[in-house]
Amino acid sequence: MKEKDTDIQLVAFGMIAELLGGQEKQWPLTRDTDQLKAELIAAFPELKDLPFVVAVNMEVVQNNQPIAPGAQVALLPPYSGG
Amino acid sequence: MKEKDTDIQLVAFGMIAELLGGQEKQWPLTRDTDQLKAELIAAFPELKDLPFVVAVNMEVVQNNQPIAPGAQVALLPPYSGG
Amino acid sequence: MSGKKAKNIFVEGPISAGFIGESIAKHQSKTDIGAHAIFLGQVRADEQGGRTVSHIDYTAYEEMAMQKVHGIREEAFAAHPLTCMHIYHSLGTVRAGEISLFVFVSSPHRDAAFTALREIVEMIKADVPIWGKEMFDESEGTWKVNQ
Amino acid sequence: MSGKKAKNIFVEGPISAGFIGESIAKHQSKTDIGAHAIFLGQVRADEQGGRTVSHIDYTAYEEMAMQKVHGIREEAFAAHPLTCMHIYHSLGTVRAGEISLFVFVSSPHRDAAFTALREIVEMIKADVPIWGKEMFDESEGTWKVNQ
Repeated sequence: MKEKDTDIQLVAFGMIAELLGGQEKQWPLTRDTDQLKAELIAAFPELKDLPFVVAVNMEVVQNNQPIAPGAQVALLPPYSGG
Repeated sequence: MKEKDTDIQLVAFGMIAELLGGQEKQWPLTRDTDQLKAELIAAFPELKDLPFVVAVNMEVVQNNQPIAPGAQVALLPPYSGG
Repeated sequence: MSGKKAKNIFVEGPISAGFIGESIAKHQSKTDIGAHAIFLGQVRADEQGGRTVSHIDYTAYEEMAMQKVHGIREEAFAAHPLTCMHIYHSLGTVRAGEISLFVFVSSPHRDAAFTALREIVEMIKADVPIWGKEMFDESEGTWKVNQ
Repeated sequence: MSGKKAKNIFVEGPISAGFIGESIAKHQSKTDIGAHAIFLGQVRADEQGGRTVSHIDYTAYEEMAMQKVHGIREEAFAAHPLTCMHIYHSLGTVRAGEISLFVFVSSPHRDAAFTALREIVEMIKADVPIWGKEMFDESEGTWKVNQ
């Protein structure tokens, strides 16, 4: 699935997946989650108004966190299971 | 079922029914529940050591209560449904 | 006696898993329900002095029990926004591993269902005149007491 | 990813009443159980701006969801004396009146079952990455948000 080891695997769910036009995307490696968010908002301006959290390798990021090459980074809108 | 209107219908359950030798009994009318308890203990001395409450016409008696002719008086050991 | 119409809650013998499943299925037409909460009391094979409980024999002061359950229902519906409530209890023999109590509460949202379910079960244990005698495979038994 | 063995909780489509009944029946051999507590989440036909929800389409971040549920299981077993616990959630289409969440907790005595059930359901709602899109008979839908 990975095209380059220096990419990150971006996965999006719910309304974020709809906005990004798909659940999975390759994205060029960025330094940390704050920088990634800035890049995503630049590419998809509507993201600014949508509530979501970022998870790196399935752990939700509280503040900012570095991103390693090949990491799986998920964009998670508010949960609504149950 | 009633033999005389001046009797009370005594119903007993659980271990009290076993002690009295049956679930239903006619009993001569007595003034109140305290007197009834004294009469029952005189007739069945083991009752003294068994925990039970008295209900008159399906209402549990808190202290002492008069008994009207024809009343249904129940002897209820601790509940254990469920 | 007091003119209340009290529904029969008693089932002869154990309450089957199939009956519970059917009861759940019947609620699919009630599309305002968002949450069901269910309690099932099951007979335990407790050990007592080296003997193991094989079954419980249940008896009840049926008329008073149904009146008490009617009061519990009214109280729960007054206190919580419930859509429906079903209560069943066994009479007679229920073997270890079988179900003797089935309480089923439904509401639009989960909070009411959780809170009502627990309150109802506690009230049934405390206020409804039902007795269970724990039996061993030998004939003797001992009377349970609710905690 | 972290080496944990996480059990699959997902069911394609609704959870049937028959499946729930069978799940209850399987516990009759566990004669140390005295109390079962069950929560069922059912899809409501809510009205929104004059339109009525006909079904919910569920999606999940499955691998993370299973890890989260595994953590919830371990926490509940550590905190309460439980005999067993089963959790199922739907993926895909679940119509109004059908069941999308089934949580089943069993213990020797009722307190642990009640308390654990409620804690587990709250943790599932708060921490497990599952999304439901409420759909109308027309094609458009709106994303639910847990409260």
